[in-house]
Amino acid sequence: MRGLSFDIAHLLAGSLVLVSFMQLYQDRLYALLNVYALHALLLAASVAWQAFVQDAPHLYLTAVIALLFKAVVIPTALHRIIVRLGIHRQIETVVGVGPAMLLGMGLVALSMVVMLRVTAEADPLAREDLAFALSVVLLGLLMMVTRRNAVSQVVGFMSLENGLVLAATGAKGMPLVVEISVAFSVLIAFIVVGIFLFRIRERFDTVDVQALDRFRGERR
Amino acid sequence: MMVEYTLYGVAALLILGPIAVAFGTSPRGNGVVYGASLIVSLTLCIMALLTLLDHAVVPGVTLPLGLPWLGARFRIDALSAFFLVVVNLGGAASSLFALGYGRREHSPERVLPFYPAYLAAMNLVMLSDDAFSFLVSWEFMSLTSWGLVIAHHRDPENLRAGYVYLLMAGFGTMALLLAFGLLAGADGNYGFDAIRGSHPSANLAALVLVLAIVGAGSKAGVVPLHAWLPLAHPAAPSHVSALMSGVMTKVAVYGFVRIAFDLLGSPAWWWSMVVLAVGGITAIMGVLYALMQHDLKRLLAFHTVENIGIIYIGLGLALAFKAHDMPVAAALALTAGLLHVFNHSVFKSLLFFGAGAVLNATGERDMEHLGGLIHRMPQTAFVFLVGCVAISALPPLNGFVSEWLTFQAILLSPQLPSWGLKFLVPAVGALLALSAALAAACFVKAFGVTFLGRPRTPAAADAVETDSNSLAAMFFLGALCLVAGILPGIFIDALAPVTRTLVGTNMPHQVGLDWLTVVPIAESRSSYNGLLVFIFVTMSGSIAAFAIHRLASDKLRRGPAWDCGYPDLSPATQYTASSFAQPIRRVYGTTLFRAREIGEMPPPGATTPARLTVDLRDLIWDAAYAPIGAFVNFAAERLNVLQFLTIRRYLTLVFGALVLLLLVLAIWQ
Amino acid sequence: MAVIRDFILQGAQMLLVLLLSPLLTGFVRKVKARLLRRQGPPLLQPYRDLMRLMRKEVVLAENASWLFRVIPYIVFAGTWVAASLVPTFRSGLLFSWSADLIALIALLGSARFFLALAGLDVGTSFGGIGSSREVMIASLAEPAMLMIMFTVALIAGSTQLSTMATHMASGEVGVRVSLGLALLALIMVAIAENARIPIDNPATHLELTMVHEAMVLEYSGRHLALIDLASELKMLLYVSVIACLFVPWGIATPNGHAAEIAVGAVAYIAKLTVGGLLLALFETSIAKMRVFRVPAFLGAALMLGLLATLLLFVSRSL
Amino acid sequence: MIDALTGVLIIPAIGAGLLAALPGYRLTARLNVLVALLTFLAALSLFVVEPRSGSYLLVDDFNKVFIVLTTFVGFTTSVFSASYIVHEIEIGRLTPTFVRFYHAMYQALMFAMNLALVANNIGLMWVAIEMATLTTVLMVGIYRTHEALEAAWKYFILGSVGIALALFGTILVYMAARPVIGEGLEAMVWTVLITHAAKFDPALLNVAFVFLLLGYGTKVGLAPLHAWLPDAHAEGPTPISAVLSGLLLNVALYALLRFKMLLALNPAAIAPGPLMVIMGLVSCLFAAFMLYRRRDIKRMFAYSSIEHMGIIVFAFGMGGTLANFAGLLHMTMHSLTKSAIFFAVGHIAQVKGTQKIADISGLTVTNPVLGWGLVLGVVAIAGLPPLGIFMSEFLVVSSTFAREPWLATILVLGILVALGGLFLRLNAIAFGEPRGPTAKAEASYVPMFAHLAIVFVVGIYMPPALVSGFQNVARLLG
Repeated sequence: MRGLSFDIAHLLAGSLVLVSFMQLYQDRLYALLNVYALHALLLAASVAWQAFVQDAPHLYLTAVIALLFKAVVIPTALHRIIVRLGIHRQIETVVGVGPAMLLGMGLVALSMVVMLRVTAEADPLAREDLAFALSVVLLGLLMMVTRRNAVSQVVGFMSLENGLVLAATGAKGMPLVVEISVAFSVLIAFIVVGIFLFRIRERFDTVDVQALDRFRGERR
Repeated sequence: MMVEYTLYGVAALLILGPIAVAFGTSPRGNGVVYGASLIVSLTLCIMALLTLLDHAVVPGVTLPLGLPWLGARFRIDALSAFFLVVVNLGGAASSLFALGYGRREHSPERVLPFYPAYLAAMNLVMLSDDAFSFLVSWEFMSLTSWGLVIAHHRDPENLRAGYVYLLMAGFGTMALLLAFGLLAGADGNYGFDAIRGSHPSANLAALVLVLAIVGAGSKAGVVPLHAWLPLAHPAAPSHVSALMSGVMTKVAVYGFVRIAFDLLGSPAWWWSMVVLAVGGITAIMGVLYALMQHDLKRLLAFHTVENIGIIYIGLGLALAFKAHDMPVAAALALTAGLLHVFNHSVFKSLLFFGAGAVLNATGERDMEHLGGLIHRMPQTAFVFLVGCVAISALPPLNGFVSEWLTFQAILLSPQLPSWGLKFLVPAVGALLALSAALAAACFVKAFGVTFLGRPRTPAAADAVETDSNSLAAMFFLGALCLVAGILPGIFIDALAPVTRTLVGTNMPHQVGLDWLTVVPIAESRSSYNGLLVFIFVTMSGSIAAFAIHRLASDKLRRGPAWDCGYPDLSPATQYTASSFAQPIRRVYGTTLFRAREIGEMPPPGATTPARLTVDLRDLIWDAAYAPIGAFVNFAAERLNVLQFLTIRRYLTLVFGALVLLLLVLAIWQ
Repeated sequence: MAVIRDFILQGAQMLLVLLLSPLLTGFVRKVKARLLRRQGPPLLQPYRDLMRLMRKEVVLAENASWLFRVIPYIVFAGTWVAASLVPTFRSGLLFSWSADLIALIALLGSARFFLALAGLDVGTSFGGIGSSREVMIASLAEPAMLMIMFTVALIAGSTQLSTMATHMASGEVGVRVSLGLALLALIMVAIAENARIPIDNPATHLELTMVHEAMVLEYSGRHLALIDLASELKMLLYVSVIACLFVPWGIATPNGHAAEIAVGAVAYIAKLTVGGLLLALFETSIAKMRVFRVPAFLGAALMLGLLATLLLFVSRSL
Repeated sequence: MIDALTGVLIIPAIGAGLLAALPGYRLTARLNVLVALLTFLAALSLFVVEPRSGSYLLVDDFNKVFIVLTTFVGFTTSVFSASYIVHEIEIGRLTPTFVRFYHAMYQALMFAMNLALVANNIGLMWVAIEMATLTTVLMVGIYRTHEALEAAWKYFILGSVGIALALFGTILVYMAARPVIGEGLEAMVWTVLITHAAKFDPALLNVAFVFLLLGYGTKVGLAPLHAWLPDAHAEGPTPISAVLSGLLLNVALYALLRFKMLLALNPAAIAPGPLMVIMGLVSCLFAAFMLYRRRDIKRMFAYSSIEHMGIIVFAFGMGGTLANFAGLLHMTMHSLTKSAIFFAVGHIAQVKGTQKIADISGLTVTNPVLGWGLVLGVVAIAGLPPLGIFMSEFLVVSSTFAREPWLATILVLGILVALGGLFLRLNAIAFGEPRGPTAKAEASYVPMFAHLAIVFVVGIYMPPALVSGFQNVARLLG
């Protein structure tokens, strides 16, 4: 049982990392959002599995939150937005897919190295999970860095949050406060982002962050 | 009790500041503030004098201020007593001067509040007995004087002067801070007594000394840290210029003496090499710079640089003798330096007052626009002349005495064992002699062009004699110059306790030698008697006058000056300051200042005037200061890009930082 | 008793230098004229000039200030006092210790300072030329003089002229390189300070070439007399300084009796004569140099002086 | 029974609710002041009766200092903001609705910061800092100009990334603590963590600290994580700039210090000092150079905040009682001074109708009080005596130079460069020929001069109570 549970958790976490990679090479927003939905789905699954393993019922709640908000609500909403903004066909990457992937590999390796330093008596499950979570976080950050478009940056940010949730659930018996705060923050984040997008919409013709950057505090 | 009383005086001065603010622009503020500060500084001066003269040890005072676990410690020993005398004498004189001068100040609300605080700060530096309160007072002094420098802030030149000044002051303070940091150690024993107790290792002491030279030197105006001085001193109102030049530079000297002679313990022989070299270069560079000026106040400021150099030469010799424990010689050299501190503070204040009086009467600082003032303001001219003679180190006035003592000290130096000094000291002596001669030349120019000849502008033509207060201040200082010149023994004896505390012994007791002669070592060696020389000169002069007037003719007729047959030469044909300096400029300036004379002569028949422009370059500024500014600009320009990045780039920075740190972790262990 | 004698001697010295100085000038002029195969003015001509000037009225430029009228007396007094403090025929005079060599140099310096001011007072360009060149020359001559003083003082272990003289007279000094250098430098300085050829031409009145004469161009009558007398005193002073430092033989010791003093006086006169002769020879044998070659000349003097001192400093430790 | 501790939290919370509900900006402004005052009093009462700290809330000498400072500056700022906001409405830059929102957010921010300070639970603390960020984001964007929105957006993105990193670090700390302490709430409680810190897994702690340093360091505004700070200061309403510089940075710093203490207790873990020292130096130097090219007066002082945060972090990084003491002192003095400066700057910008340095000149002539106030503030912030920052800089530099000469030299370099930059601009602003509108300001000078007075007094005389308190904390920080 132990071994199996471990393998499944491992599998789920690993596939989460994989999906993060998939995100990295989506250059169309539509596809990106879909992949993100998948990402959230996997997250929900792994959280649920953790709930089952640690038989911590409150984690199921987290799983549901993840499922509903991240896998369903947010992607659809973002779909709407990008359609309305008419940028759903936009192709935008700063760093080419190849280099991005290479960087991603490097990051995963790095997170492994860093995490496997952890002494073993912190139980292996947590250790593996943490390694994966860290790489998910880093990949999310990498994505934010390599994308030019506000929506995809938000997506990157949220996949980063997924990494956090993964880590949090991996941490055995972590009080509920964390998950709630995560969900809470993500919610707030999303609302604020929404507000901003609309505000920005009112003023600029695009949500391209560069357009924002054109209005610097100190133009010559 | 002395310390307490002095602190009360300082407190009174500090309170005067807010009162001055309350007065604002009202004319009464002038009288009140300057009157009060005159009284206070006079009292402080007298008290300090008493402390200096009865060699009693005054108990220190610790107030619950400053660093909480240390408190603000105040103490007066012979050294600080002497400098307190200098400071408060200058303070009293300039307050008296300002009683008249300040009335014509057009923005008193920018001068009055800072002035007493400035005096108080200088007193506090002398009093403070721990590193923290020393530095606080030191920097407070710079701050208040900065406020005074930019009092006339509408002139961008003054603002720039203030800016440079404040930066240099901050630099100096930081240097001193590091020095004290080294002395105090990691656990921060900032009390001077604790510092005296801790005997730093040789390297540490060397580093501290260098920092002290840099820190105190940047305030004293030691070349090449002098750049701010000729900018800031003239910018301030004249009585403040007098204080800055005559007194504040002495405070800096005090800081150096305190560290090098007192806190650091026994010196290494090569320290004196550094100090001597610095002093010699400063002296000669200062006077050469001064010769190139035609702004009266700036010329005086550069002479301050020169005299600081002379003082440092004295101090350097004292260090050398102390290091090879020759206490008698050390006492002589130190006395020479300190006596020059006093003398310079007197005649430099006097000269700045004179410049201020001229400035008030004509609204001009540029000598090229002055001339013939001796007719319009005879008394100012006379007392200014006294100052000129004194600063040119001519007998029988006081400037000569201290330089004479310095020469005597140099003549003792062959007994020094170390080779470096054997070569350095004569060279420094030559520099000293050279700078003395050049100083005389420079003041012939300053006095001659400003006060003699014919007025070059209407402003100069209808100047009026300055007010009685200013004259009183100037005549007081002039008299002091004479007294210190003809009765130097008294002053030398007054310095005895200082030298005894710093180098262990003092010069032979002077007062009571027959005819009040000054005898540094032994009469067979050398002696000087200002009094007799003065009497001889006056006597023989008056005898000659009397004899001639009585026996030969005393008839006198006024006639036009000899004009080579060209009638009525315009005042423009007189020698100007720059043309007067031309021979010297050709001799020294061509290499040191890249001096070039560009003369454009119009073709025959053209009506355009011929003109000759002199182009000088301050190599020190070009070499030391300009590059720093350029670098800061460059760095600022380059880094400024970071203000204009896109969010994504900023995120990249964060990301980079994260990855970097993780890598560090991965590699660490 | 002794004090009175000292007073008398001191007074005698003061009068002596005062009376001798025009004679020296006259002597030099005479010799120069002779060397040029001219008759030349009589020896006593300088006295006559002085007398005449004294009796004439003073013509003062309109805007000459009070300073202008005081200066001649200051200059004269300063130079006279300086001259009378140099041991001439007897060392250790009553007031010789009241000013040492440095003070003497400084006294001459103050005389020059005021003279240069006088040049600027009237506000004509000649005065300006004169004083600006004068201070330029002085700015090199004075340090050179001080360096020489260093050298001798270090050898004699004192800056007191009479002590120096006695020490030099005592044979223990011997011949030193640095002394030779110092002597050379001192002669150069003396020539410059006294405005002799090749630095300046005391006889000329062509404005552009003259230095000293240009400064005093505005003076007349008794003022001019005093200034001329002062410059003659100055020349005498330099000759006697050279004499008492480098050929101190014959100078009477402080406690010497009358005969010794007489010898000293004779020796002094002899020295003056020789000095005058040499000066005249030198002046006739060389031409005046351009003003801006002077710095090189005096710079050389300064360097010689410094070299002498350095040599001394080093040799001290050997 | 409601004790001071809960008071510090509840009063602003209720205040926020009320202010959100009530109309009428003049009234609400006054109410805002009142609430802030009450909070401050509650905080003061912490000294009188020390409430015992539970597993969620905690009061010790360390955070008492911060709480009192925060509530005090919060109070004075609310006074300033009252006069400021009125002017903003009169010139129509803000509408009453937005002002209502603004006041509500102001108190929410106060609540969040106080919560962050008193939280005994690292999760709770994180949540609180979170909230503080979001409220400030909303307030920065309140003017809805291009620049304001850009600033807020930048702040939001960078801020939330920082938040995320901090959370990850928090989780890691929990993971490290769990094997020792056991599962559940206990493993996130400060007081418990501190006692067991020595036995935690060092590798986990290291990773955790890296994330916390970057996460909370973003809030502190350390270079190169500072990017949000200048624009947020420049574009938001000036009271918020004051609060940001004066308080929020400190709160983030507080969190960082807590974790530093944790790490310092674990011998096997990486030493947090060097990391902090390096980041501090980098920030100090960088910000100092950035001062030279500034055209916007508020942005300039924002950069000076970065510089001082650098110095403070440097001091704490150096560690040792003296340096820690200096760091605490410097932090307090900086909050007071900088907020005072922002008060002055706010009024100046209102009088002159611009924030562009180029358009402001000769202020001491046209508005002497404001002008000299600014001069005094800059003198203080530049670290000139006899004001408080000189003392702290003196202690930092002199105590460091004996240990690490090179570091101290670099720091001195930064301070000097900053001095140059500040006074270069001050000369242009305060002196010279006056330019632009010369209307008198209807300003409330009280807060500004109150702050400056405190800074001045502390620079000369530190009350023993303050000293002992600081020294205790300095010892705590090790």
